[in-house]
Amino acid sequence: MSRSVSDGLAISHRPLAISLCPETLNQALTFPCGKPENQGTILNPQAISGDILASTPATKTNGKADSEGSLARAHLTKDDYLELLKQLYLARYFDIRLAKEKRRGRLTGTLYSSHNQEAILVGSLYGLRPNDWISPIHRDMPAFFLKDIRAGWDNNDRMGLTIEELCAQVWCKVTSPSRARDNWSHIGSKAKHIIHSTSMLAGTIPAAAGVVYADRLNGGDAVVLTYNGEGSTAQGVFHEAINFAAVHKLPVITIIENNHWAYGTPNHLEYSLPDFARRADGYGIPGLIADGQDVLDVYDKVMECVEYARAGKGPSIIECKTYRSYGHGDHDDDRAAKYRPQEEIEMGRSRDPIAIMKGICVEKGYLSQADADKYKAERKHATEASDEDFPPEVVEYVKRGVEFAVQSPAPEAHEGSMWVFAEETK
Amino acid sequence: MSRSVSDGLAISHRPLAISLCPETLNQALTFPCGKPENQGTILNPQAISGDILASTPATKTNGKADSEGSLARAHLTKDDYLELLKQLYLARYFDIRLAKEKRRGRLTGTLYSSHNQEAILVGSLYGLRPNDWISPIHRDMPAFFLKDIRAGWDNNDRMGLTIEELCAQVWCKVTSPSRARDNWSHIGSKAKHIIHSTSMLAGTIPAAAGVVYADRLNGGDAVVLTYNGEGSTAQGVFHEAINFAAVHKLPVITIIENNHWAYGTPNHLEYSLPDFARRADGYGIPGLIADGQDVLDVYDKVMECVEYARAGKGPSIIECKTYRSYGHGDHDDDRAAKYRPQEEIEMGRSRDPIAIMKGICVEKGYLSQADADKYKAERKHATEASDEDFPPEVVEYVKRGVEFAVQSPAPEAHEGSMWVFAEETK
Amino acid sequence: MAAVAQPTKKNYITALKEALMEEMSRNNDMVCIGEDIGILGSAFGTTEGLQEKFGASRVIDAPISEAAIVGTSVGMALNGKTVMIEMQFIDFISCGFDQIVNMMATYHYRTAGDASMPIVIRGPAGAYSGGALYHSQMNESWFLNSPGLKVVCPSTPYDAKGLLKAALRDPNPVIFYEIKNLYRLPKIEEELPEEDYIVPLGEAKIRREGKDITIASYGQNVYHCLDAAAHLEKQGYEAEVIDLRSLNPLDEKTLVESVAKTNRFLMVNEAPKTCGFAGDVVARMSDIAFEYLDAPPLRITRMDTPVPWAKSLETHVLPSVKDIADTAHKLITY
Amino acid sequence: MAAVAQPTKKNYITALKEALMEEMSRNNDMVCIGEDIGILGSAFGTTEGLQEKFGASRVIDAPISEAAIVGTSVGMALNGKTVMIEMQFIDFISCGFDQIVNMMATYHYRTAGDASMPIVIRGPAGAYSGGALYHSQMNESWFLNSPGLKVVCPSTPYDAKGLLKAALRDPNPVIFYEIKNLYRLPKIEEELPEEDYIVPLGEAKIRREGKDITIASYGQNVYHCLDAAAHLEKQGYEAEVIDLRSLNPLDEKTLVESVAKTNRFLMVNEAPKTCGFAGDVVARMSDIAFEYLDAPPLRITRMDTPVPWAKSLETHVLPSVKDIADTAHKLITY
Ligand SMILES: Cc1ncc(C[n+]2csc(CCOP(=O)(O)OP(=O)(O)O)c2C)c(N)n1
Ligand SMILES: Cc1ncc(C[n+]2csc(CCOP(=O)(O)OP(=O)(O)O)c2C)c(N)n1
Ligand SMILES: [Mg+2]
Ligand SMILES: [Mg+2]
Repeated sequence: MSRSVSDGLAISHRPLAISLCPETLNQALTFPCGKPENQGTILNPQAISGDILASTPATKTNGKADSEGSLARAHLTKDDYLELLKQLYLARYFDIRLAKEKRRGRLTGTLYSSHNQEAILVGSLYGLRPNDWISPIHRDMPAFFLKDIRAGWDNNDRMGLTIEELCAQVWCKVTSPSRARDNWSHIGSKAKHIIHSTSMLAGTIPAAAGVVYADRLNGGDAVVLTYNGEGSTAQGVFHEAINFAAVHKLPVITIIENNHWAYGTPNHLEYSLPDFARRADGYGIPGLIADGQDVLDVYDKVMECVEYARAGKGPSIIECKTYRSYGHGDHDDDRAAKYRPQEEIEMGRSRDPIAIMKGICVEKGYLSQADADKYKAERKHATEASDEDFPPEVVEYVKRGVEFAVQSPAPEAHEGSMWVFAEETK
Repeated sequence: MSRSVSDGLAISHRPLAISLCPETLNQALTFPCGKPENQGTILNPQAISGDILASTPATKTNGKADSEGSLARAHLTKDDYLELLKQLYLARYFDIRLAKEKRRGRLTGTLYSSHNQEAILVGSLYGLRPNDWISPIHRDMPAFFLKDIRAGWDNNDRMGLTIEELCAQVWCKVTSPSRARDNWSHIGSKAKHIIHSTSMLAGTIPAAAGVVYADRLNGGDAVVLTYNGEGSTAQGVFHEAINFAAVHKLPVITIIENNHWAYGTPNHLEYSLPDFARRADGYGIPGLIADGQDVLDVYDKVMECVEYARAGKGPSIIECKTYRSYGHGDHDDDRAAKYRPQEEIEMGRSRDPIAIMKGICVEKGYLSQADADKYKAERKHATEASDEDFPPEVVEYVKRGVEFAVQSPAPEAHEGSMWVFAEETK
Repeated sequence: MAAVAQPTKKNYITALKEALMEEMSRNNDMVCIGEDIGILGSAFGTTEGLQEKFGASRVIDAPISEAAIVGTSVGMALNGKTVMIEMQFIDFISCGFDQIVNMMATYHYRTAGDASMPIVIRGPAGAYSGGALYHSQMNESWFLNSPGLKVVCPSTPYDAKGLLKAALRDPNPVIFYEIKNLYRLPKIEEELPEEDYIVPLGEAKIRREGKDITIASYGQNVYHCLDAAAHLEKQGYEAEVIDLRSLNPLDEKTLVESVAKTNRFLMVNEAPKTCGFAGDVVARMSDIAFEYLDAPPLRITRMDTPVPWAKSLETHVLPSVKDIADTAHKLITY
Repeated sequence: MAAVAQPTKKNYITALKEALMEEMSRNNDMVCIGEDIGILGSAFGTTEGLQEKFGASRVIDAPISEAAIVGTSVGMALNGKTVMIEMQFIDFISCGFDQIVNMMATYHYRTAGDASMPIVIRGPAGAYSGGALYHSQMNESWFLNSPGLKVVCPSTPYDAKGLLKAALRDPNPVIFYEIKNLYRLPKIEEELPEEDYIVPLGEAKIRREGKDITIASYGQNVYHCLDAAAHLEKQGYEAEVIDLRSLNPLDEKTLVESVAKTNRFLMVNEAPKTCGFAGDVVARMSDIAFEYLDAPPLRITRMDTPVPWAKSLETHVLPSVKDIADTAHKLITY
């Protein structure tokens, strides 16, 4: 046992420098929309606090790049690297496929695209144990089938939803986990440890705290990962839940997907500091920043927090810096191209998570340059990308889900009044 | 103009060391109830985070006592010192008088005693301008008449409630500002810039942000002081309001009266850190700690934050460490003597604000020892203290209020259905 | 000769205490959470002794965070627990409102039965005691209009215990209104069965039989109705007084049977009039008992005002025995 | 010859936009606050151009904090401002619930008139459009049961503009339900007066005259009622359709006069049945129009369920034209 009790105590209630963030990364993480000199359509600069210029450091850093050996990724094999890359393709392809289907009028409801944000989902889920819990929200659709996908893409008993279930949900079919009662991301599974969200932002973080509280009562050591947009951190219930988790040292890891826009509202109108990880400081819990475009950085940071949480040290917050590629939802695509400056959008999309992971794999010698050039999904808009830009197994996998969904029936009308109440008595 | 713009920027978004807290003070501020080795009736030590032992420093300190010259108190005269002392007596006498009346069955409703916490109210209000706003809550009854009392104890036009109005309110009479419609501290005045609270804890902080937002729109420079118990900082609306104020750099000063108990719940079950001032860190605003027993320390800290706020630099939080003398309300007095260890109670009451201020006045030569010994209200329980323990003008002042209240009529029944809606149209 | 144990009468709050104690013993997966319910044993003492017996991890002193209290309970329920939530006063339930109506109430529905929510939210409620706006509320209508919630309000010690136990065994979320004015009211003390019992949700109770008018109510207003009935008796009329006990599910059968007999209906509660439950029951009677009615089905409620503090004001806006007796008389002689 | 300006018909959302633009111009002390109402101009475009014209300090892009949005508005109102709050969808109003019902609604009452609260909370509402549980709500009953709030729901462009302007000039807080399904519905477009006008709160509007039954409703259900009336006409019956427009204050006079003529009453809305406003109006009619009624006053509402997503399910739980026509027929032939 290498950790002593005093180790734990020493790091337990200040924002921790348990991860490093090289200087270069800091720059990569900064998008212009948080800055007053580049405000999109913001009309009243006075409303913007002048001192956003004086940015806090992303995380405390010791000033030199960390050696790989101390990072969680050190335990990953070549196969893991290639699997992570493939999952990035999978998440991307799923999103693009939905965008196409939506454009063809085959889907009802709104697509909140996860395009360009996939590394956060793939990287955060990769190291979880099957019985860990997750709580995805509107922009995290791929999370539902990525959970525990290491147990086998085709293993329907794994602790995640199947691609069929997920497609059935999007296609509004009775074969979906919600039996088409609630839409898109408002699904989950009690058995598979996925919390069912509502629309109310940040509304599932208390439930996340509750599931692990119950688990601890039962002697378990599961952790829970909750996903939230940066804008959602302004909700009162965010505060109440994290405070509760901090008081009880619950293993709740809150991932803030900072894509720099909350619908039409930029960072500086949601929060007074440039780094949403600093929310952690008010609770005396670790607040880390990850490069949301780099699946390995996300993986490292999440695994550090998972280890910390599983050891009983309590909750943490990880801000993953990223950028929303398109509109808030697909209905907002056209407007979003106007309320956000074009250079910003280009900069935000420039560090494509697939490209970055490809580069790392090539550099490591895990992938030949020729193989890397084979599937060119990166930086392609849904209208530009074709099936050929993706590994065939990825296309096949999603296709299977879509076919299942298309063939599934819609729910029968009478189900509308069912399940208001549970019937059995405990 | 002695401050430069860069001054402002440099101190604007980290917890500031704009005030000093001598080491000795730090100790004085620490009550045992926050500590696991001294938990009152807490039954399950595991629920308590072990690392509360490793307390964060109260505020950053440079290790030596500050020279008076840089503090706001430097501008106070002998008369101010003596007036502050007299106001401490006044606040104390008012509370004791109510306790006696309540015990005699003359009052309806609950007395949330401010005994031992008066320095927070007196010290925070002393330097305000008449048109500044305040938002007192249940334990802050004296704040209503202490506001702008510098404009003359007998000046009924000052920007504060009169002692008559306040007594009428407590006695549930139609002459009170609420016309006896809502109880005890749930009063205020639009004209006198006092926000009317509800019972819902932390529920007026957003309104506080709103009044100063409106004031700024009108070109004003008023600030607002909100009072909150430390337990109330766990409310979601606390977070939403402070976040909003921080984003818009509103002059909202939030005073946390940390009396170490929220009804029957001690600090460590409400918050994961020992110092509630650290809540500020999550918003990138100054979080100060004041000795809530020392009226001058409270005055200094509040005036620093007032200056900061008036300069447009934004909100701040001041935690005033104090201790609740009695039960949560008078109905809880007996139980509170059981769920809180006796040594803790004694320690909590040992630094009486009247005694401390008397000592300072004597030391400064503003008060002779003989005069100081004349009125011995300090550390006396309501049942022990008599009118002779207070300066006669204080007793007279409250008496006037009580007489007015006693002679005032109760409201007529038909008023019960009035004022649900406002009639005039704008 | 051995001393024979004197049967003891118990008050309403003792009945609630027993229910909590027994259910916590019976169900190891039950957790209690709320403000000041552990160390203090609750503002009114309802949870006294629970933390001592079951530990601080099963009897949680929560931060002052009603939304988190409800939300964490949802999570615990999702992971197999039964949860009792105490609101220190039912008035503060508004601070956890979204989590109740949108997260908890709908969970079973939107997951097509994947997850049920065995959660009881209970708390002291009701006016007539000088509690003013924020310590007097009866806000059950908000929850009755939010599908997925059961709502219960006992008026006697026997029902308090039996309904609370039933609620804690129900797989659905239940909002449980305790009438703080009844907690220690001596006149309603009664003996409670030694053995385990429940009062099933959805069964009304006829508190007094009569043939001239049906007066339905719940909570402390039941006693106002009984007093009005006594008054009517002096005038020669027999009022039937029905204590609904459970608002959702509602025992329509007992109501209709009574109205079939009395041909008059009056519903009394202390909540604000507009969109309150009294109006709802009146509308139901229009629908299901119109043919029996020889007079309009009416309601007596609080005026559409908050509950003010001063006694004179409070009395003015709340239903009184006289209001009930007068209106009942009007209906009987319609 | 000079070209004569073609009178233009305007849709419901344009009417709302004009109301906001005109009131902001008219009242320098008016402030707008909400999520994404500035830079974006609101999710549905309702506030487009407002921030450009009046600046970011009067048109505030708030953080995602409904409670703070309501609470800061209360503070602004206390300090002399008139505030328009947009809820992105009316469903999210639950997150600011306590501030609405306990802080804002009661302010005038508990201060005995010291402070009035000229605040309008408006937002897109209503079902029938596949919005599922959290983008379909009609939750007006919560607020109608919370004294101190006015509640309004227009069904035409003319009323949308006139009621919004009246609401923004009212010294009381108003919850303003906009029916998002009507925002851009071509068939209801109409010309709007050039000059300033308001539609006073508390006046119902007879949308169709008839002598056989009174059908009252509001919002998009008004059109369902009109369709049902057209259907009944083919059967030889004339239904009178009343659009309440304002729920509190309610125009009881128009209702009673109509029922005095038709002797039948049916109330329709899409909110959940129990404790919904339909039941309340039914109960009122029992009270104030019983003598005129030759059949039970009835209601048609959503079932007591959330609004589900799939069209088949949604249709099942919501009132349909057929439901209305059938029940009306039953009542007429009672
Ligand atoms: C409580 C609540 N208020 C408002 C909304 C409407 N809304 C949906 S998404 C959104 C923006 C969310 O921004 P962010 O949290 O940054 O997540 P992102 O969409 O950028 O991933 C808003 C305001 C909501 N769903 N819930
Ligand atoms: C939203 C809300 N929840 C619960 C309560 C009940 N309550 C009244 S005072 C109190 C304790 C407050 O503690 P603290 O904030 O520390 O203030 P103190 O009374 O110690 O001054 C509680 C829980 C309330 N008034 N409002
Ligand atoms: Mg975002
Ligand atoms: Mg306290």
